[in-house]
Amino acid sequence: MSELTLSKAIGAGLRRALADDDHVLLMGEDIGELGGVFRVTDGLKHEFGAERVVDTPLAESGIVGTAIGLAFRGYRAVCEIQFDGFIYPAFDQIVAQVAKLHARTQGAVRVPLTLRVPYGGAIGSVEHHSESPEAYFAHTAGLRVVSPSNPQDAYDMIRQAIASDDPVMYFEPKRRYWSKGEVDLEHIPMPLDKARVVREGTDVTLIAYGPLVATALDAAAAATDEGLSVEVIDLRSLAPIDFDTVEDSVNKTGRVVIVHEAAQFGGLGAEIAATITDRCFYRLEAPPQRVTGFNVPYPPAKLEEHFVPDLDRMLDAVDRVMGRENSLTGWVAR
Amino acid sequence: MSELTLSKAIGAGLRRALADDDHVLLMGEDIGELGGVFRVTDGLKHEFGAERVVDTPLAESGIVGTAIGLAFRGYRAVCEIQFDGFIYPAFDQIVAQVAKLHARTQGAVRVPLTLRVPYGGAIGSVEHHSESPEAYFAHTAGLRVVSPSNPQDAYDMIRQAIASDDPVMYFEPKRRYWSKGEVDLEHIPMPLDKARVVREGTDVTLIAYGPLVATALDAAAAATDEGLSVEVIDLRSLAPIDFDTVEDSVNKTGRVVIVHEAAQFGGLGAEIAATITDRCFYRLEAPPQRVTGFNVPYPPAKLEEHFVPDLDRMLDAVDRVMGRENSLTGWVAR
Amino acid sequence: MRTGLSEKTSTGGSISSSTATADEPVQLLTPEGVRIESPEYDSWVEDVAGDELLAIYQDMTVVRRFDNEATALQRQGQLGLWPPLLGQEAAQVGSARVLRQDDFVFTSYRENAVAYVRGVPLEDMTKVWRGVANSGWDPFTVNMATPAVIIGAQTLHATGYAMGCQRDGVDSVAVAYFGDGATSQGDVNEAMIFAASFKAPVVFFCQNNQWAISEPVGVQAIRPISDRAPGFGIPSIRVDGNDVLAVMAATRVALERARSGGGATFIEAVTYRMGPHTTSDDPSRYEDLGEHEEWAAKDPILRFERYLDQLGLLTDEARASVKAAADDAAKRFRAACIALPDPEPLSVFDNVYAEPHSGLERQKREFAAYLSYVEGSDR
Amino acid sequence: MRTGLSEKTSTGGSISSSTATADEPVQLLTPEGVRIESPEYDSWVEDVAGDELLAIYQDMTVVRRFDNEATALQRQGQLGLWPPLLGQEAAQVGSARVLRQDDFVFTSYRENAVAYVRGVPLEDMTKVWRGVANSGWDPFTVNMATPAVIIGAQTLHATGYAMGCQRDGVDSVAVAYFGDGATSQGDVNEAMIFAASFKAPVVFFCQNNQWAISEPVGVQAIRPISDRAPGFGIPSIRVDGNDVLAVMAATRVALERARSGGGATFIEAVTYRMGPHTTSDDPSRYEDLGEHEEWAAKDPILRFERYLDQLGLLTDEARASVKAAADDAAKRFRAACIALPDPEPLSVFDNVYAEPHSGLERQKREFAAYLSYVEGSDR
Ligand SMILES: Cc1ncc(C[n+]2csc(CCOP(=O)(O)OP(=O)(O)O)c2C)c(N)n1
Ligand SMILES: Cc1ncc(C[n+]2csc(CCOP(=O)(O)OP(=O)(O)O)c2C)c(N)n1
Ligand SMILES: [Mg+2]
Ligand SMILES: [Mg+2]
Repeated sequence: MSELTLSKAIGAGLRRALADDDHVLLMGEDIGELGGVFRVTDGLKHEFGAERVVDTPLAESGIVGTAIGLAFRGYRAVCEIQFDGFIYPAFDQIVAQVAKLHARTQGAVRVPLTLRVPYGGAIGSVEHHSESPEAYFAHTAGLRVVSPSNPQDAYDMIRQAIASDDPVMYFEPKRRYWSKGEVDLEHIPMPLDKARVVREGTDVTLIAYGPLVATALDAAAAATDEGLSVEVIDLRSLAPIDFDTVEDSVNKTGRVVIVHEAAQFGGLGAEIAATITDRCFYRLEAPPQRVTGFNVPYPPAKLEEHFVPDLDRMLDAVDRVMGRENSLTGWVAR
Repeated sequence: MSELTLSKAIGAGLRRALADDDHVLLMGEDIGELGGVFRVTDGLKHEFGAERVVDTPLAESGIVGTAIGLAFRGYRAVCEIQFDGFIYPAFDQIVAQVAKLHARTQGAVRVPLTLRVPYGGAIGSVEHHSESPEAYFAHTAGLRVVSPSNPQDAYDMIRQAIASDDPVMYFEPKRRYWSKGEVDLEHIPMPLDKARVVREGTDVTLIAYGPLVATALDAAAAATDEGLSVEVIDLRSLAPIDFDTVEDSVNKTGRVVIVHEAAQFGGLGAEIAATITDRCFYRLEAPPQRVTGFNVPYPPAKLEEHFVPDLDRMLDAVDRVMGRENSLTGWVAR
Repeated sequence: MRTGLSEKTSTGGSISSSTATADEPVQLLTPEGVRIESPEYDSWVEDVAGDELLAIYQDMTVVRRFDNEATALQRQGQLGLWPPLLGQEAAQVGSARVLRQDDFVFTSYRENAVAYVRGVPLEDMTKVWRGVANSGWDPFTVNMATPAVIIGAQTLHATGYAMGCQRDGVDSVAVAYFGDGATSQGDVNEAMIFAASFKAPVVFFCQNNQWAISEPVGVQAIRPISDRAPGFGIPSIRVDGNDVLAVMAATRVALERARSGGGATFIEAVTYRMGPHTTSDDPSRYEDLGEHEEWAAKDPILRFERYLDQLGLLTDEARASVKAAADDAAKRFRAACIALPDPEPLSVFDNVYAEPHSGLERQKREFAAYLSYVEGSDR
Repeated sequence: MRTGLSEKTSTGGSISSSTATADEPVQLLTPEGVRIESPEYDSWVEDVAGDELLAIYQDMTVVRRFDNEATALQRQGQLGLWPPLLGQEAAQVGSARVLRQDDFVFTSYRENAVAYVRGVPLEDMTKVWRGVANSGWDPFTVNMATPAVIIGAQTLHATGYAMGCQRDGVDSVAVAYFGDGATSQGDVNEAMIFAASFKAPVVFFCQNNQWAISEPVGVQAIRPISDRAPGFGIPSIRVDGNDVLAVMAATRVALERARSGGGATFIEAVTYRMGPHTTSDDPSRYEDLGEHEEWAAKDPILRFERYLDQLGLLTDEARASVKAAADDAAKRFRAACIALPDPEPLSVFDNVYAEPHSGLERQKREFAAYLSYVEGSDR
C-alpha cells in the first residue's frame, strides 16, 4: 500500500502496463519530455523510451487512426487526448473504426485501444477544457466507457482497460487528479464493468460517477443531519452500466437521484432513469431526479460553480424525491 | 397543392429558399451536376449556378468549416452530408464550433447553418449508409435537431431550418424519400419545434419520428384489430422535444411506447422515457417501453429487418404496456 | 503583379534538373503497347518476362471478367450494389503483384483486383454487397484489411501498421490504397504527416481515376496530386496507371525505399474509371464522352496484349488458356456468390465486443425470446 | 538505392532558378538591425518610413508591455491562465498592420498583438482568461473573430469567409493565423485544399515559433512548413518572423495576390516562442537553453530599435513617449482588467440559441427558482 494522488495512480498503472507487456505503448501530444500537461506520464518516456512513449504530431484523428493500425500489428496503444474538448477531431476514427472494426470483421480484428480522456469541469479553465462528452461514446456500440473516482480504481481500471481486448474510453476526472488515497498495487481488482456501492443507505439511492462521486458522498454525509440515509453508488463503468447493482439499491430505497456534469438532455442520466423506471417501476416512490449540467455549452469559469452540480443541488433533489420542501415546491418562510 | 415525393419536396424547399434569399447557398459532395446521390438537389445547379450550388472537395470537416466562415460573411449555407455515416469527420466543427459560436460570442455571431443528413436504414445498403446518429447532436447544446416524416413537413421544415438563425440539423428519412404526399407550397407551417399528433387514440401513446412514423401509423391501425386505440405522435423536432404535446397525450393514455432506429442505450428514447416519467409519474400505468435498434453497429442488409423496429415489435411493446401477453411474458399456446 | 523571386511555388530541394517535365507520368509501355526505354526504371522490371508477363495478363483478364460478372449479378438482384474497377486493372494488379506476402494492405472499396492478387476468394469480396456480412474476409489470412468505406480512414491505419513494423524490426511494408477524392480528407494528410515524422515504411498508392463519383479531380486538386507529398517530406512518383510495367517499377522503388529504412513514398497512378462509380451511378449526368473515348484508347489490358503480341507471347493457346481461366473463375464465382449463406438473426449480437457485455447479453436474450414468441404466436 | 530521376521530391514548376536556397527566410533587417537590400521585396515596404516606423516600434513595445502585464496579473491570481506572445511581436504586428479594416482575421489564442492592432481593447483580450466570458469581443466591431482554441479550426472559417468575399465581389481578404503545431491538423490541410480549389482570397499566416507546447516543430514537419502549400497549388513565402519589415512585405505580397484574384498565399513566419506555452507551462522540462539564447539575440524589438537608431529616429523624446505610451496602456489595462464585472448566474442560459428554446427556458425557470430558494432558505 502507498498513498498516491489519482493522477499518480494512473501513472503507476501505465508504468505497470508498459513493464508487463512490451506491446503496450503510449501515444499523445506532449506526453514525452513534458509528461503530459497533467504530468500523468511523467518520467515514462525516460523509463521506456521514445518508441513506447510517443510524442505525436498535433492531430487527434491521426493519433487514434495510427493506433488502430498498430492494433492490426498486435500493439495495445494507450492514447492520451489532452483535454475532453479535443477529442472531436478523432470522433470519426473512434465511432466509425475503433468501435466497429471487431464486429465488421466478425471478430477477426481486435482493437484493444485505451483512450485516456481527462474530462469534467470546476478547474477554472477556459472553453473546451471542462467538457463531459461521455454520453456520445456510451451511445456508441462497440466501445466500453469507464471512469474512476479514486486513486485505487484509477490504478486498477487503467490496467484493466489496457488489458481488455475491447476498446475502452477511460475518462479521467481531472478535477480529482490531486485527491489522494491509499493504493494497493497488487490486489485483485473487481470486474471493470461492475458498479460499487460506496456508501450504504436506506432512503435514497444517489448515483454518481467520476468527479461527482466525492461530491455525492459529501451530500450523503450532509443528509444525515436531516435524518436521511442516502446510499451512494459509484457507477465506474458507464457502458455497460451495472444495472443489477443499481436495481438492488433502488428496490431497497425506492427513490433515486442521478448526478453528472454533462448536459441533462440526452445525457447518461436519461438512460439510467429510463432503465430504472423500466426495471423498478412498481417499487419507485417518486420519479428519478437528475442533477446535471444545464443544456448549454460549458460556461466561463466564473459561472461554473452554478453549472457543475454541487452538494446543495444534490440535496435539493434528495428533498424532491423525499417529498420534502424543495426549490420547486418553493421555500416557506419559517 | 401538388403531389411530391419526400425527396422532391425537400428539393422544392431548397429551390424556394435559394430563390427567396440570395444569401442561401448549398454545399456538398456531388450536389451539382449529379444533383446529389439521391437527386434531392437535382437541377438546382443549372438553375442557380455553381456559385450557389457548390460541389466541394471530398472533406466533411472542410464543408462545415467553410460554411461557418460563410456565416460570418452573412451567408446561410445548407450543407449536404452524403450519408449519415459520413458526418463524423465534421463532428468537431459541428460540436465545437457550429453549436457554440453563438454562445461563445455572447450572441454576436449567428450560425444559421442547415446540415442535411440522409439517415436511417432499411434500404439494403452497406455499412455507414444506414445509421441514426441524431442522439449525438440532440445532446449537443446549441444545435436544433429536426426530422420530417412526410413530404409536406419535409418542404416546410427545410425552409424553416434555413430561415432559422440557429444551426439546424435536418435529418432526412432516406428510406421514405420516395413516399408521396400532397404538398401545399404556400400555407403557413406550424412552428418547427412542435410535435404533431398524427393519429388520435386513448389507450397508448406511440412516439416516433422520421422514418418510423409511417411504421408507427401502420402499427396503430393494426392495433385496432385487437381493440386498441393507439395515439401516434410525430415528434418532428428532436431537440428541443415538444414535451407539452407528449405530456398531454400521456396524461390521457397513461401508457407509452417510444420507437427509433438508433441504438437504445443512450438514445433519444431514454430522454423521452425519463422526462415522461418525471412529468407524468403519477399518471403512468406502466413503465414506458422503448422499441429501438439494438446496441450493436448497424448490421449487414440481410439482418436489418431484425434491427430496424417493425410493426410487430411495436405491437409487442404495446402489449407490454397494456399488460397483455407479449414476448417477455412468453407465448401461451391457445 | 510583382512577386518575390524567393517566393515558392515549388518546395525546393529537387533532385531533378527538370522538375517542369516531372508532371509527365512514368511510362514504360505506350498505349500501342510499345516498350519504351527508361534508364531509371527499366532495371526495376528487368526480371519481368516470359511466364511472369502471361501471369500478369491473366490476372488482369480474370479480374476484368470477374468485375463484369459482379456487375451482372447486381443487375440480376444478387448484389445490392457493386463498384466496378473497370479500367484500373493495371494500377491494381501491377502494384499488388510486387508486394510480399508479409506486407500488409489497407484499401478502399474499389480495390478488388488487389484483393484478388492477395488471394481473397472472389465471392468473399461480394459478401458486403450481397448484405450477408459487414466485411468479407479475415484480414490476417491474406494480410489485407477489409475495405474502408469511410474515405481516407485507412491511410492512417496503414501508417500505424508501418509504425508497428518499425517497432518489430521487420522489413514488411504497409500499403495504403485510396482515390483522388480521398486526398481531400484531413485523414490522408495527417497520414502523410505521421508517416514523414516517424519515417514509417508505408506506401501511399493513390489511384487517380479522374473522378470522385461525379466530381472531376479538378475539384480536389489544381495541381498533380503527386505534387503534395514532397512538401511533407515524402518523395512521390507520378506513374501511368494504365501501364502495368510502369506501375510495378514505381511500386518496387517505393517498397525498396520503405524496406531499407527510407520511409514513405507517395505514388499517383494516373488512370481512369471506365465504369460508373457504382452500379447505382449514372455517369451520363456528368461525364464527357470524348474524354471517355480517349481513355478507352489507353486501356491497360489492350495495351498489354499488344505488347505481348509484339513479344510473340500471346499464342492462340495462351489466349485460350487465359480466357478459359477467366471464364472458369467467373463461373465458380457466380455459383459461390449466389450460394453465400444468409446470417442467422441472432448473429446481429455477435462480435460487437471481444469480451462478455452484460447489457448486450440481456438485449440478446430478450430478442431471442421475441423471435420464438412471434414464431409461436399466430399474430 | 536507385531512385528514378523523374521521381519527385519537389513539386516542380518552380518559378525560381534557385529553389535550393529558397528555404532561407526572406529578411530585410539583420538581427543587428542592418537593412539589407532585396530587389524583390524592397518595393513592398518603400513607403514604410518616418512616423510609420515609430508607430510600428510603439505597437511592438506596447504589446510586449501589455503581454508582461497580463503574465503578472496571472501570477497575482487575476487571470486563470495567460499565453504570452513574447518574441512574436514582429510577426503579429507586422502582418496585422498591413491589413485593411475591411479584411477579416481568424486567429488562435496567442495572437493578442494582432488583436491590439485590430483595435481590440486590451482588457477584452483577458476576459476569457479571467473567466468572465467565453470570448472577449464582438468580432464585427474589429473584423476579427475571437480566438479559436481548437487548433486549426479557424483556418477553415477564414477560407469560407474568403469564399463569401468572392461571392460579394469585394476585394476584402480573410487572414488565418495559426501555429506550426496546427499544420498537422486535418482541418488546416483541408483549408488549403478548399482555398486552392475555389481560388479563395485568403492568407494563411503560420507563425512557426518552433514549439507546440513541448513538442519541437520537428515532430510536425521534417521539411520547412512553407514547402507544403505549393503542392496544393498555393504559393508560399518563408519569412524571418522577427523581422517586422520582411513580415510586412511578405504579407503585402499575399494580400495583393488575394485582392487581385490570384487566390491564397501561405506565409511561414519563422520566429520563436520566448516565453512558456502558457503561464502554467514549464519549458525547463523540454527546452534547450542554448537555443533560447540564440533566439534572444534575434529579438524582434531589439533588432528594430537598432535599425531606428541607425536611422537616427530613436531620439530620447521618441523613446520616452513610446515608453510612456506603453506604461500608460499597461496601467489602464490592469485597472480595466481587474474591474471586469463577473457575469450574472442566470446569464449561463443566454445566447445558447438565437431564437426561443422551450427546453432551455424551462431549465432556466427552475434554476431561477432554485437560486431564490437557496437564498431564502437557511440551509
Ligand atoms: C467520409 C466519406 N465521405 C463521403 C463518402 C461518400 N463517397 C463514397 S465514394 C466517394 C468518392 C470517392 O472518390 P475517390 O476517393 O476518388 O475514389 P474512387 O471512388 O474514385 O475509387 C464518396 C464521396 C464516403 N464514403 N466517406
Ligand atoms: C484540437 C486540439 N488539440 C489539442 C489542443 C491542446 N493544445 C493547445 S495549444 C497546443 C499547441 C499548439 O501549438 P502551435 O499550433 O504551434 O501554436 P502555439 O501554441 O505555438 O502558438 C495544443 C496541443 C487544442 N487546443 N486543440
Ligand atoms: Mg477517384
Ligand atoms: Mg508553435
